[in-house]
This record gives sequence, structure tokens and C-alpha cells, in this order.
Amino acid sequence: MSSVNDFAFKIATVNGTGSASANSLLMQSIFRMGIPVSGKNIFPSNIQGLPTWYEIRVSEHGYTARPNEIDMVVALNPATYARDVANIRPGGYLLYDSSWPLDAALARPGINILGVPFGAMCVEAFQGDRPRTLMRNIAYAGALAALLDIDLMVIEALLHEKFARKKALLDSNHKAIRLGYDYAKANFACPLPFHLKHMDATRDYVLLDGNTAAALGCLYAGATVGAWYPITPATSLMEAFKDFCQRYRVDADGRKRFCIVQAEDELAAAGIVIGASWAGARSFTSTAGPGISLMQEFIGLAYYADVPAVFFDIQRTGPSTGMPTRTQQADLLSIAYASHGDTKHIALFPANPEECFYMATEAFDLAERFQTPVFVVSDLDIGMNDWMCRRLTWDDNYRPDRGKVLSAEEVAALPKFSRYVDVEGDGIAPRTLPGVHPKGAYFTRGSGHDRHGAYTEDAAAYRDVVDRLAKKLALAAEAVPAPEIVTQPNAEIGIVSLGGCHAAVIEALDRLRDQGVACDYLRVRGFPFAASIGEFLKSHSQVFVVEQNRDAQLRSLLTLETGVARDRMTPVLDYGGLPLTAEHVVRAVISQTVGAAV
Amino acid sequence: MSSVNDFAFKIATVNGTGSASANSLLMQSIFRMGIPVSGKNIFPSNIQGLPTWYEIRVSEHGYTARPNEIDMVVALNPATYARDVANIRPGGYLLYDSSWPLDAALARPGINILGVPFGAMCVEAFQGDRPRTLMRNIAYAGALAALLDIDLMVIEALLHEKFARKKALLDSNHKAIRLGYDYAKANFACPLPFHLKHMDATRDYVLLDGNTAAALGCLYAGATVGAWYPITPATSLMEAFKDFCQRYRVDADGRKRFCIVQAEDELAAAGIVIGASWAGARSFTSTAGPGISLMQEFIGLAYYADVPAVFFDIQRTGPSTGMPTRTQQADLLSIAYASHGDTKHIALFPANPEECFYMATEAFDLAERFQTPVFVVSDLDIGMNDWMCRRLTWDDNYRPDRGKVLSAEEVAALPKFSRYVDVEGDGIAPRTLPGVHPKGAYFTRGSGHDRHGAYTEDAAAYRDVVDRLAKKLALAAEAVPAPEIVTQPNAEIGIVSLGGCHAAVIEALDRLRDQGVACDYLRVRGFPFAASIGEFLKSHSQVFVVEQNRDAQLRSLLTLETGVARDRMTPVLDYGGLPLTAEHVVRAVISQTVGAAV
Amino acid sequence: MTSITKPAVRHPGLERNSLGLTKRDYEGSMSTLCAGCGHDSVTAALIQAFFELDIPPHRAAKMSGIGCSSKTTAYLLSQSHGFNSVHGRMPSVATGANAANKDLHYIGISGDGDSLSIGLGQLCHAIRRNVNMLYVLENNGVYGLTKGQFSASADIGSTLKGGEPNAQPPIDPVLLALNLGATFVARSFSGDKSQLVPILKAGLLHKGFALVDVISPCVSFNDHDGSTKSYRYTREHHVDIAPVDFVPLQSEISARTQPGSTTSVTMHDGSVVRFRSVGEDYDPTDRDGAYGFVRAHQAKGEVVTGLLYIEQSGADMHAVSKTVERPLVDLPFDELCPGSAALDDLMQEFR
Amino acid sequence: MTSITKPAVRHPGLERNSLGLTKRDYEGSMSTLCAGCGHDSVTAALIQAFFELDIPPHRAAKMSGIGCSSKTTAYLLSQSHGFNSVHGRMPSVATGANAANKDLHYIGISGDGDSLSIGLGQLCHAIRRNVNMLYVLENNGVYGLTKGQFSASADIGSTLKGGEPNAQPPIDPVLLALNLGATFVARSFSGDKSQLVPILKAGLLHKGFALVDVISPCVSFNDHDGSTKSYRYTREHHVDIAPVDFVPLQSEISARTQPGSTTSVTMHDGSVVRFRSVGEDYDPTDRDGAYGFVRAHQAKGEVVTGLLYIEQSGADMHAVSKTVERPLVDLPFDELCPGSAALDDLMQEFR
Ligand SMILES: Cc1ncc(C[n+]2csc(CCOP(=O)(O)OP(=O)(O)O)c2C)c(N)n1
Ligand SMILES: Cc1ncc(C[n+]2csc(CCOP(=O)(O)OP(=O)(O)O)c2C)c(N)n1
Ligand code: SF4
Ligand code: SF4
Ligand SMILES: [Mg+2]
Ligand SMILES: [Mg+2]
Repeated sequence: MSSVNDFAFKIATVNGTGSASANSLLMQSIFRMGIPVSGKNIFPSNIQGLPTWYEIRVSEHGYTARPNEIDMVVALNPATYARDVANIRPGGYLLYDSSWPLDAALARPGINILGVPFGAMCVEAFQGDRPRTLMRNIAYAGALAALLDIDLMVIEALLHEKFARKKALLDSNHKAIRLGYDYAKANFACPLPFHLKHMDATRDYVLLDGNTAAALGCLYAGATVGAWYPITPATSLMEAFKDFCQRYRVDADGRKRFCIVQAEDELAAAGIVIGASWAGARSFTSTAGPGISLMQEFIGLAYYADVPAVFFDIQRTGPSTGMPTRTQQADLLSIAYASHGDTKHIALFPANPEECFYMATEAFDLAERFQTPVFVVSDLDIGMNDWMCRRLTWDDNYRPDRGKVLSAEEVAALPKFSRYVDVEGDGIAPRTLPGVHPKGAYFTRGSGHDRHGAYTEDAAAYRDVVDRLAKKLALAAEAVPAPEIVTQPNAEIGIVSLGGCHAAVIEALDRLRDQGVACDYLRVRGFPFAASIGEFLKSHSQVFVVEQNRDAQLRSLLTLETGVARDRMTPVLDYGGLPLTAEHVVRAVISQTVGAAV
Repeated sequence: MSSVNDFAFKIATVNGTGSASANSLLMQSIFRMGIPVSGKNIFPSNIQGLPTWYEIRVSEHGYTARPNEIDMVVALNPATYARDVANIRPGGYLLYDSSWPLDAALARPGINILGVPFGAMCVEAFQGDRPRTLMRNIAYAGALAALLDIDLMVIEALLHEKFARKKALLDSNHKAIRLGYDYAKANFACPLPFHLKHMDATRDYVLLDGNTAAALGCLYAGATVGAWYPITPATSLMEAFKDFCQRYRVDADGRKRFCIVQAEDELAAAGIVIGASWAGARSFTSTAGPGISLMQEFIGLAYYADVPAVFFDIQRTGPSTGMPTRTQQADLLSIAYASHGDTKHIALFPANPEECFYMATEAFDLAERFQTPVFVVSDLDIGMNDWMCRRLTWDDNYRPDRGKVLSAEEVAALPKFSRYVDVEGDGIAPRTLPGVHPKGAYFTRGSGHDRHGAYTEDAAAYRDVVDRLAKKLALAAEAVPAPEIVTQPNAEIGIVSLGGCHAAVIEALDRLRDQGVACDYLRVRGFPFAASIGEFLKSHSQVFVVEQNRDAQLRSLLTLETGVARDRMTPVLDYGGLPLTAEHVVRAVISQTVGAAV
Repeated sequence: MTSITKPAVRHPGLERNSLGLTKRDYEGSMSTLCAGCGHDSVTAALIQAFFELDIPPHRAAKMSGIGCSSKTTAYLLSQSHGFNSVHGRMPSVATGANAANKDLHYIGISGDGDSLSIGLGQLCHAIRRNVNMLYVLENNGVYGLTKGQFSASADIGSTLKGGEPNAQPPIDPVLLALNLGATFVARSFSGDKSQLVPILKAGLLHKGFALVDVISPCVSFNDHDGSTKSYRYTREHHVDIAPVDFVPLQSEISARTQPGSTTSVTMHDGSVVRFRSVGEDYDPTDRDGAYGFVRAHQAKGEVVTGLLYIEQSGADMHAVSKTVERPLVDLPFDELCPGSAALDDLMQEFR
Repeated sequence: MTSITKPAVRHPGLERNSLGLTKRDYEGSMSTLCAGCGHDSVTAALIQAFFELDIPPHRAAKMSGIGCSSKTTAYLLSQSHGFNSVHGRMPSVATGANAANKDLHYIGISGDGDSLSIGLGQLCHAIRRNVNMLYVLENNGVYGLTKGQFSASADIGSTLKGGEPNAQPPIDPVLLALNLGATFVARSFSGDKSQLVPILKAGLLHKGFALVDVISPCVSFNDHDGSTKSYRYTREHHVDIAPVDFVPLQSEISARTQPGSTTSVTMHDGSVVRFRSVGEDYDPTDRDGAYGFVRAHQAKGEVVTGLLYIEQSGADMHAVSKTVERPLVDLPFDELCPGSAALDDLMQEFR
């Protein structure tokens, strides 16, 4: 079965051998050919020597979810031969290194097997172990170029950009590409039935990962203090922020307009963010599940003391240390009601890198406006994989919403300043920053306090404050990003999802429609939930909630916050740690749809 | 309005002045007169100099909840005169220290004001500041004895027991009692309309606080390792455990059959408990809300790695540091789903000290049987106040349920030991203890693992383990303490509550019945919820959920776990930090009952 | 209520500093500590120090954790912002505040439980970062607020009220700080105001992390015989290496460089710390010497007090991270946001 | 999979210890670390030490946190229970396990990030408690598993691969341990097995907390020029105070008390640690001397290695808490539960 610009292939190698550059070279080339492409890096929590995979999907329709089936596998890791070859769809292709005789594990009937002596060719063509291993990767990229009709000019252009100042490397890469390309051309019927053709569908897009985008958002939002403790998959967010600051925030004399503190642990990182925000800076941390657990106490302090703070949770597979290099959406409950006592927190759910950027800036506005912790809940798939998304743009008229912060003059004009008085009836009490004015001084505490910030053990004075907090969070529901709602003529089924599931769900919607199952779709983008979310649930006879965790945590939040009964919503769960596929959603919906046209 | 054995009085003093002994002397005397009595200590989070109150309720019906109204106040703290006098019911009594002229703040019309020159009498009768302050307290006890008809013989007996070896103290206490007693007899019409008469209703009871009872439970359950970090109101639990161990677990040569570690913080305390339980000891920690937040990461590890662990959460008013000496039930959500990722935990909810004892032992059985964290969720009111409860008894046939722990012989007999295989289909995999047998060795980890305990990043192998955990927790629902259900003929209203609310709710049930509102009652005693709980909810047209927090956390758990819609349940909330009163419940139910006979 | 502003009416009787403020202007709300608690004396000494240094109250920020000691930030400087955070985590909150606004005078007030048990990690790392703040550790050997359990600073053999002796080696914040590279290390005694005040003043002006370990007895739970943190024991066993005079920049040169004065250290702002008649064997700028000196006296059961070590060369957190001169909170948005043009260019790199 | 039991078939060729076990019996699963990682050498040394000490594998318990170093507990002793807990919290888990069963040989394996950043507080307090265990800190100056950020043990001036120099003072686990009263303190180098093995053996038999800081280079992120934790730098700058011989009890007396041997320390079980030709100026039982010695050499840019301090008098956690001789896990229930009669009596006291 032939297909142009609509297929997927998977490359199986060993981590630490440098296949990453070959893979991104392939991604970028296809992207520059104007063809929608996406890649999923499936790597181990290890530095060197374990199996790693890279899945590249080409989709003229622009579907970016994880591929539903694999048309070709490039098997370069003997340790996973069996698994990898089993992955190929019937009639699909296997590309292996024929420097060695075909391994029994690879000899699978019903597929096409192509051998290229990558190893042997590189041993002949290059000197030294490391160069040989590295170039072996570039060589398979070359072979794929021939097999899939990747434009060599584009590849060459990319190599020239990348190694502009490294002639030697440029030459060897060039040579390696040709090794694979020429061998394939000479030995196989190129291109394969599934291959590429130039399009013009990526002009307005970029290839970007969510952590880089979020870091940019923090940069543009004017964040000045970043505190963190390294943890996969959140590390690259703060590292990207640092790089951007180095580039855009350093004075002529080398002095920096930012301060990034690598804390001793996540508790300290949270404390630093809270201290900096309290003092008036825009400050944030980036972490993953274990960090969220460790930050619980501080989160409660910020909530109860009305201190802004921005947390990025790049979710990975839990519980506990779990699978650090696998994705999941299982921190929802521990974030929504984080910390002991009565609490509730604002959370934003980006669906892709583009939203990571915009929601990052929005997070700071919300945190300062509502004087409370705000969580940007991303995940490993969004954060670390390259996604094709629209070019990010910026409105130069944007001004940060610092919320109710009294100036020295405003404080001076007051008869008396009391920190926690709900002046405007919106539950948000004007705050003052340290150092601004003696009359603005107040005492911030996590212990019982009254509306003046004074210590109290009095029931009424205590309730006065916590009731205001409840009111404040209730009002936040309509201030967080509104849900995205996609409807179809007289659809009775509703699908609700969030975050990274979006890519798979919109693809599934199309396929379901083609199969005669019309579904409306609501994507939750913020917490607490806007009223429209409850309405959507109530207005559909059957609702599926698609999410990546075992316990249907999004459905739990919907049950608690909208009042819609739990069992009115059918969970569609995927929690094995890999990005969601449309196939998974389609199957779940079809199989459980009351009288579906199957 | 006169009443015998059915009234309440409140003593207002300054903390650190030693009124505690006078108050317990009063409590005990009444108790020994065979009259049901309860006391609520309302104290500051401070060591010396701040207002403190003690409420004593006498109830021939045996109601032990916080009193609905105060018949008399003993006002000995000028700082709170106004508040205290306002507390007295119309027509009630005020007892003040007439060593000084009546303070304007105390001169309230519509109440009876009695002055006794406690201070002056003690200055005359005793030497030194400290003795004088202390004896002043005993003196008011004496005055109350006369006013309320407390049996002097009983008081004398108590003093003799207490000061058996301290003649001097005995004399001064005796003297102080007489000072107050004689003055009152001489100057007032004793007894007051409300007073005491001997009964025989306390023979089978004791006066006991929940933390002491829980500590006894740990002692009897055979717990050997206690790890903790001091925190109000959980401190007295571990301190009591230590005292009991010193008494019952020390060999002739002074060597101890227990090990209590005062950890450097709550994270460490949790780690110690997990390490000790993993090695085969029964181990526990006692903490409060902030500790629960700090232990989140470790809780997730124990859950995911199938390690038993027992946690006592003596809840106090949150969020954050909150009000450390006030009560609340607001840690429910942060315990039920503690830690990031998909988790769920077993929790027990004692209603009084008696249940603290039995549930403490049960907690260890459940933790070892299900190889998972178990939380005994108590609160400050239960934990630190003296409650009248039935004498604790012990069945010498009890043997700890250590769960599936393989002996050396059993391991040796196995072809191969794999740690996480669900041999019996109940989700519980047999475990081995370190040091027992080389073949039983396995690797415990919080990182992704398969059924053999080996590291994995494979989706199926990962799901295999977390699915087993979900199954295990689901089966625990019918193993935790069953709910207590009290029904009334054709009641259509159902009241659901838990923990310390019980005392107030059962009193409210009587009063509601008297007012023609018949209610059935279900008290949740364990989590996950038994099926009977959902059935109770569904079988009542109107359900009230009574709890002590702002956000209706019990209702949230019911909504999530039973599937009953949130709004089918009406919250009755009290979260100011003081123990619940029946009055509060009655008012809430009456005012919201559809067509109640009001 | 800390937010009450002081009455405008001046008390003619009261002494004024160069800002025209009286000591009252540096006071806070009424202490709720036990009568005789050492912590209250430390509060008084801090008020004195701020008053004498002519620091505008609102330019100070009071940071603390949880404990009787941590409560005391409410009892001074009611015109300063205060942050009573969570137990043992004040150092990180102070670090963040300092990162955001480097121009305030940060004082952290903590206890031995707050700093050496739950907060040990944070204290050590704040020292490493050399966060510019005065860190006062009110050390009483017990957890006061939770009613007297041993803290990690309890000496071996020191007993609880009940008589139970401590058997674990103590963590000495002074040795720890010297070991971790602290740039200002002192120990004092709440009962010795004449020693404490100048040390606090020097600590306030020190550019970096100034650790002042103050033995501050707990009268309710650790002031009995058998305790090595009692008033009596401390009075009898502490040896002052040398009284220090703190001579602020303002005062005329002569006073600062008075001839004949033994050791003296000039601080960042030009102020001078002068050690009077310090023993031959003692050099307050020799880290290892100080360490050995303290250890040697400990062996004799003595508690060395005084400004034990001071180093003016160490770079503080901002110097290390090369942040701009202006506090980050004062940077206008347009100096922080690269703008749309830059973003458009940047996007080209992601194709 | 660590739970596979080794094949019964013996390899005749392999050397056997007194238990009749070969080194294979002390091995674990295949290492997944980078080729050349220092940690793998430490694993080999530990296997050697256990083998030579004739310790039954199942009587050991392997405790660790999270990190490349912490992973290594899977690569040795597949017949021992292992607990790979959470990041930086292994000391508490080990403390609990030890409290429950004091008769196992506990080895804690950690990294500089695991121990000196997130885990600093727990490490310090495990030292204070003198928990009876061998604690191996595989020190490479970076966070390996998270791809090479500086850890708290990075020396000032040491650079990252990218060239960025560290500006914060390092935390030296050896000095820290000496300061906190550790009873066994050593430093070694993963590249010097002859020094490391006897130290590990002594540490395993030491009754108390034995800290062994092992410089263990990270070839992927911190083995370049400019790094002070590289193989090259360590080889060139480490000075061994004195090679030690570890003479187990089993061996005939003569060997243990061989005349002429300079310093030698007899351990709890009667085994002897002998220091060969230790310099005049060095006494491995003088805590402050050791501290000064290490500091002095640091000033010269040298890294002192060897068994730096050993004290046999210190009471371990169980001695301090006076627990019974038998492990608590072995106590029968009836020795723990007072029974119904006692409870009835007790109830009388609550009336
Ligand atoms: C997370 C947490 N754990 C425990 C407590 C209880 N607690 C309050 S203060 C304190 C110790 C205070 O000791 P220290 O710091 O020495 O202050 P002191 O009262 O002695 O001045 C403890 C354990 C708490 N507030 N928060
Ligand atoms: C709570 C938590 N925070 C962060 C991480 C991520 N993490 C894993 S290992 C590690 C540092 C390891 O450094 P080190 O202890 O020196 O071990 P090495 O890899 O260098 O041997 C970090 C930060 C984690 N697993 N858990
Ligand atoms: S308990 Fe001790 S530390 Fe706390 S206020 Fe009283 S004396 Fe001070
Ligand atoms: S990254 Fe470094 S520490 Fe980790 S395995 Fe590789 S070499 Fe060892
Ligand atoms: Mg203290
Ligand atoms: Mg490391």
C-alpha cells in the first residue's frame, strides 16, 4: 500500500551513541520540505548503553500525535531486535545493518528486509571508534533519504548551517550521508511505496519543544528569579531559561538582569520562589512529580499567606521515582488540592509547546493578580519532544499584570494599611512590597492570622481569612484560560481531555466522524473549571474523558468541581508512559459507544 | 431554670499558671461521683502568658460533645473578661476574683455575679509568688465544689492519691480547697440551681485522651520502632508510647525492647518508619498536617514499593502552620491520595480515644496485610482532650497479622522468588525480609519495576504492577473497619460523618428526633469505602455530611468513591477550630431540611 | 498587629538617631514569650543595633521559621516587612527575597531546632551561597515551643528537666559555619548585651552571610542545673575572645583607625570592627585557627564567644551570580522582555 | 533481575572464601553505567571486600538513594536485599532498617548530589546517631544522572564541560564528618583499589557510622581538564596518609599484633587496622589533628586520602538507646504485648 507524506518510521539504537543528531537531521529535513512531521524520543533514564528509540511521523494532514502504526523500523540495537521487528506493520519494512549476517530475531516473514552495511562502510571510511559510531548514524539518515526521497539539497543545507565553522565535521557528515544514500540507491528500488513529496504546509511553523517554549514565556513575562533542582524532564526548562537570559539579559559590562539559583532540593527551590515573589520579583521553578510532593508544605504556605508563585510541573510516570523518561498526566490531584488543610490551586494545562509559551506568561499574570500559587502542568512528551507548532509571536503592547500592589504614594495616602482586607469584594486584598513604605509593613505568616495579618486563634477571625481565599479561588475559574470547544452538527457524544492528549484526540475526532460517530470535544485548559465545562458535560448524553493516568484524575476533578456524577463520564485511560495515539481513543470510544455504528 | 447533672461551665485563665491540675481535679471528682463528664481544653500555641480556657460539661445522658451553652464562667483572665462574660447564657453565673473591684467588662446585666477574693486569700495563706498563683487555681476548684456540690470526700481522696508522697503539697492543696469551699458556703446559697448528684454511670469507664490510647494500641500491637519529629498535637502520642515502653518493655538489665528515634524532621521520620517496616518491625510515626505534607514523597514510595507503614495524623487547623492548638478535619484529601502519581491509601477514622486504641492495633494488621501505608486520622480534640470512654480491654488470643511474609523454609522451597507476583489473586504479593534467605533477596525500588522487582521502562510491565496495586486497594475497602450505622424507623434523612464529630452528631440525632426529624446515621470508619456506604447514600432522599473543614472533604471522597453526585449531599461544615456542638448540627439540618417540622 | 504605624507624636524624652527616630520606632508588638526567656534579650539587642546604625526600619526585612525564637520577628521593627515562613525553611525564603531585592537589610531569626534539625540543609546551603543577611540563631539546646525536647545543639551529658541526659554529639553552628566557608561567624550570649550589640551591628553591615549563634536560655525547659545551656552554666563557662567595638563609617576617621588598637577589620562600607586586646594566639581572620581555638576550649568545657571569624573578601550570592547593581525588582519591564522583533528572529532558528 | 539465584554449578577455577563462596556469589546484575565510570570500580572493590570478609551475602542490606551512584547497589550482592529509596533520603531508611534489625551489614551507597545537596541534613543526622553502617559516598563533583550540573562538592574554580567555573565553596564530606563527630572517616579514590578495599573492609566491621568518601570520576560529565574530580587530577593530587592493612580477627594473633608496625587500632570484634609507615605528624585517632591535616594539604591543593580517623569507643545508635541484644525483629510478640491483665490494672489509673 503506497502513500505519500503519510507514514511513520522508528529508529532503534543504543543511547549515548549520538543518534540524536541524525534523527533531528531527518526531522528538520522533512520539515523544511514543507511536510508536517513530528518526532517522539523514547529514551532510557540512563546516560549510556541502554535501548533508545526515535519515532518520526509524517502526516500531510498535520496530525502530530504518536503514530498508530510503524511502516518501517531501522534496527541498530541487537538488544531490542525482537521487540523492534514485531513493531513493523504487516508488509512494512525493516532496515538493518548488514555488516553482520541477518540476526535470526530479525528474520520475520511478511515484511520487507533491507540491509545496508552501515558499520562496515564507516569502518572503511572513517578513523577512530567514536567517529565511526557517530557517522554510522548519519549514514542511516543518508539511506533513509534515498528510500524516502528526502531532498538531499535540504540535508546539505542543514549540514552547512550546523557545521558552518567546522569544516572537518561537515565533510565527514557529508561523506556519511552519501555512503548511506548511494548504497540504498544502488541496491534498492528507491523510493519506497511510502515516501515524501515537497509540500508548503510548514511555512508558518517551527519545530519546538515545550520546555524551550515555556522558558521563552518566562523570559518574555519578565521573570527574573528562577530556582530549581535538576530533575528529568524539567531540567531543560530552566537550562533553556538560563541560555535565553544569557543571550537577552546581560549588560554590556557582563552584569546580569536575572538570578538563577540551583537550589539544594525542591523544598528550597519552592522557598526561594516564594521569597522572591513576596519581595516583588516574578519568580518560578520547574520540577516533576517528586518535586511536587516535596513542595507540598510550601505550596500551602503560599496559598494561605496570599503569596504569588509559579510552578512548572513537567509530569513524568509516577508514582514515586517511577519512570523518569516516560510521560503521564498523574499529578493532577496532588496539584489541584496540594498541601494539608483546605486548599485549592490555579492550574493551566498546555496542550503543546505553543501553549507552553503563552500559558507561561499567563501564569505570572494570574499568580500576581490572584496572589496565589499557579501551576503550569505540562508533561515529558510536550516538554522534551520537538513539536511542529505555529511560530510564536509577541504583542509589544503587553504589560505584566502585577495585580494589586500598592505604591509608596498609595500606602502613604491610607489611614492605615491592613494586609488581608477584601477591599473590592473580589477576595483579593491589596499587598505591599518590602522596602517601599514604613506604613505598608505587615507580617506574612502561615500561622493563623486575621485580616490585618495579626496572629489569631479566634474562630471568626480565622474563618474571615479562609473564606476570602475560597472566594478568590472561585472567581479564578473564569479568569483562567477558557476551555477549547469543538462541536459537530448534532453530536450526542462529548469527549473531554487535556494537555498532550489533544493531538491524539483531534485526530481521533476525524477518524470517528469518518466512521459515523460524531463527537463534540472540550479541552480543559485551566483549573478551577469555568462554568462552560459543567455545561458541556451536562449537555451530552455520553461523555468520554481521555487522559494519561490510571485513576482517571481529570474525571475526578470534573466530578468534584462540576457536580456531574462520576459515572456519567466514561474514562479513556492510557498510562503506560508513552504518548497517546488516536487509535487508542478511537477504539475506546467505538467499543463503548451506546449503539455506535460499528 | 434548675438542672441536676446537666450543665456546663468554663474556666478562663492565663496559660502557664498551672490551672490544668485544678481543672483535671474537677473533671476527675465529677467522674468519680459516677456522673458523665467531659472537658475541652482550649489552649494557645504558646508556653506562658496567653489566654486559655477549659470547658467542663456534665451530662447525665452521657453526651460528651462540646457544650451547646455555658451556664457558668470562672473569669480569672482580665485580658478576656469581655469575651468570657459574653459567653454566659442569660441567667447564668459569673465567678470572678473579688480581690479587685468588679471590672466594668464583667458587669453584665441578666447574669448572676459571684465574687470570691481568691488572690487575696492565697496571698494571705501562702508564701511565694508561684505557690500563690498555683493555689489560687485550687481555690477556685474549692469554690466550685461548694457551688456545684462536688463531693469533698472525693476531692480529698484524689489529693491523697496525687500527693501521697508529697505531704507539704497535700496540705497546701487541702488548704486551698477549703479556702474556696468555705468562702463560697459562707457567702452564697450553695448549691446553685444547676449542680451535681451522685450517679453510677461511670463505673465501666475511664477518662482518657486519644493520643495516650493510640500509644497503648501501638504498645499492644507490638510496635517496636517509633520515629517522630515533635509537633502539636501529635507529640503526646509518641511521648506516651515512650513512657509505656519504659514501663512494660525494659529488661531487668535495663535493656529496651523498643527503639524510638527523634528524627531531624518529618521526612526522616517517614523514612525511618519505612526502613524499619521493610526490615520486618512494626513501626509508626505520629504527626500533624505539616508533617503529612512533608511526608508525601515517602508515602508514594511505600505505596509503589509495597512497604507497610503506619502514620498517625493528629489533625490541627490548617492550612500551613495554621492554628496548631485548634482542631479540624482538613487533611482527608491530602491523605487519601497522598503523593504525586496515581495513589490511594488506607485510612482509619477513630471517633474517640477508645477507637484510637483499637484502630491503632488494626492499623498495623492492615499495613502488614496489605503491605501499604495506613493512616490513623485523629485530631486535636480526640487526641489531647480527656474523653470518658469504656475501659479498654485486650484479648490475649490476639496475634498480629503479619501478612504474607515468607519464612526461610518457604523461600527455600520455592523454585524462584519474584517479589511482585500476585500469587493468590488478591493483589498482595508475598514478601521476604532481609537477612532471612539468599533466595529471598530482591530489590525494593521507587523507580519503574516489573513483577520481579527488576527495573523496567516497559509499558506493559509497568502497568502490570500498578494495576495490581489498584486491585489491592480496592479489596481493602471491605477489610477496613466497617461503618457504624444507626437507623430510625422510616427516616428519610441520612446523616454521614466521621471521627470526632460523632459525639455531637449522636446528640444531635436525639434532639432532632425530639423535634420530629428522624435521621439515619452512618459514621465512616475506614477508607477506601465499603460498599455499604454508597448504599446508605443512595437509600436516603436527603443526606447531610457533617465534617470539620471548609471544603467538605469527606463529601468529596464520597463523591469520588461512591459515584453519588456531589449535590445529593448537603455539607454541614464547622471549621473554626473548636470541637463541634450538637447545636450546630441541629440548626444546619433543621434549616435545610425539605419540609422539616419547624 | 504589626501594621500599626507609630503615633506621630514624638516623645521628647527619648534619644534620637540620625534619622530622628527613637528606639520606639524600632520596636514591635508585645512579646508573648515566657518571662525571662533569653530570646527577648536578643530582640532588645537587635532593636538597639538597628537604632544605633540609623537603618530606616522599612528597609529591613525580618525572616524566620517556626519556634519561640522564630516568633520574635514580630517583637521588633513593626515598620518592617516580616515573613514567618515554615519550620526550618527560612533560609530559602530569605535567599529568594534577597535574590529579588538585594538592597534590604535581611535578618533571619531562627532557633537551634529550626536551624540544626529540620533546617540544617538549608542553613548549610545559605552559608555556601553567602547570602547577604544577618542570621541569628537563638540557641537554647531544646525545642521550646514544643515543650522541651532535646535539639541537635544539646551537649553530650546535658540533661532534660526530667533528668534524661543527651548522648548524641552536638552540632555546633559555629564550627559548622567555619567548616562550610562562612564569611562571618560569631557566638554570643543573650545575657551579655555589651558583647552582643556590636556583633549584631557588624553582622548587619557585613556583606555576606553573618552567622551569630546566641546562647539564649529557655527558662521553661532548659535553665535547670545539669543543662549546659542555662544562664548559670553559660555565665560560668563562656570566654570572650575579645570585646569588639563597631565603628560605623559615619564616625570621624580618627576613631576608626585609632592607633594602638590591636586587631581591626575594615568592612565593605568602610566601617571598622576593632578587637580590643585580643589574645596573642587569636587571629579573627584565620578560619582554621578559629576552628582550632573553639575546639581547644570546648575540650576544657569552655564556650568561646565573640566575633570569631570575619572575612571581607568573600563574594556574596549576587557577586557570584554577577547580577546587576540595581535590585532585580526595580528593573523596568522593557529591560527584561526582548520584544516581538527578537522573537521573530529567534523563531527562524527553530526551523 | 536481582532476585535470580546464582546457578548452583560451581566454577572450579574460581577462588573460594571460608564460606565456600566465589566472588561471583557477591556480584549483582550487569552495570548500566557509562564505560569507565568510577562507580563501577567502587562496586568491584565492595564485592572484593565482602568476599574477603566471608560475609554471607544475605546478611547484608544494600541501601541507596537516587543517582548513578545509587543505582550501583543493583550491581553487587544479588543475594542481598536492596533498597533503592528516594533521592537524598537513604540515611533515614537505613536508620529505620538498622533500628529494626541491627545484625545485618548495612551498606549505604550514595553520590555527592544525593548526600550533600538534597540529603545533607539526613547524612549529618545519621552521623550524629552513629548508625552502624558503611556509608560510601561516590563523589564525582557533579549530578551524573541529570547530566552534569555542579554538585555541592565541586571545588571553587573547577569547571563544567562547557567551561563554566564553580564559585561556591565545596562541602567536604570528610571535614563535615570529622566536625560532626563521625567515628570512622576515610577518603579514597575509585582508581586505587589497593587503598580502597582494606578501607571498605575496616568500614564494614566498624561498629558505628563509617563514612568513606570515594573520589569516583564521572567520565561523561566531569573528567575533562579543568575538573578537580577527574581521574588525572585526582591521580596527580591525592596524597595517601598511610596504606592500611586490615587484619581480620580470624587470622592468627601474631599477624594482628606484628611488632614494629607503627600505628594500629583494634576494632570491636578484635580485628586490627594497621597503618603502615604513617608520618610522624599523623595520628588517625586524633579528630582535630586529622581535620587540620586535611585542611593544611587542601591549602596546598592536595587531596588527602586514606583512613583518616577511627574511634572505637563511640556508642552506636543501639548502644545509645540501650536496645536489647537481640534484633527487635526477632522479639516474640509476647515479649512486646503486656497482655490483658496489665491493661486492666492500667485502666484503674485513668479514673
Ligand atoms: C513541619 C513542622 N514540624 C514540626 C513543627 C512543630 N514545631 C514548632 S517549633 C518547633 C521547634 C522549635 O525549636 P527551636 O527552633 O529551637 O525554637 P525555640 O522554640 O527553642 O526557640 C517544632 C518542632 C512545625 N511547626 N512544623
Ligand atoms: C526528589 C528528586 N529530585 C530530583 C531528582 C533527579 N535526580 C536524580 S539523580 C540526581 C542527582 C544525582 O547526583 P549524585 O547523587 O551526585 O549521583 P551521580 O549520578 O553523580 O552518581 C537528581 C537531581 C530525583 N530523582 N528526585
Ligand atoms: S518556652 Fe523557652 S524558648 Fe519558648 S518562650 Fe518560653 S522560655 Fe523562651
Ligand atoms: S553519567 Fe557519570 S556518573 Fe553517571 S554513569 Fe556515566 S560516568 Fe558514571
Ligand atoms: Mg531551641
Ligand atoms: Mg555525583
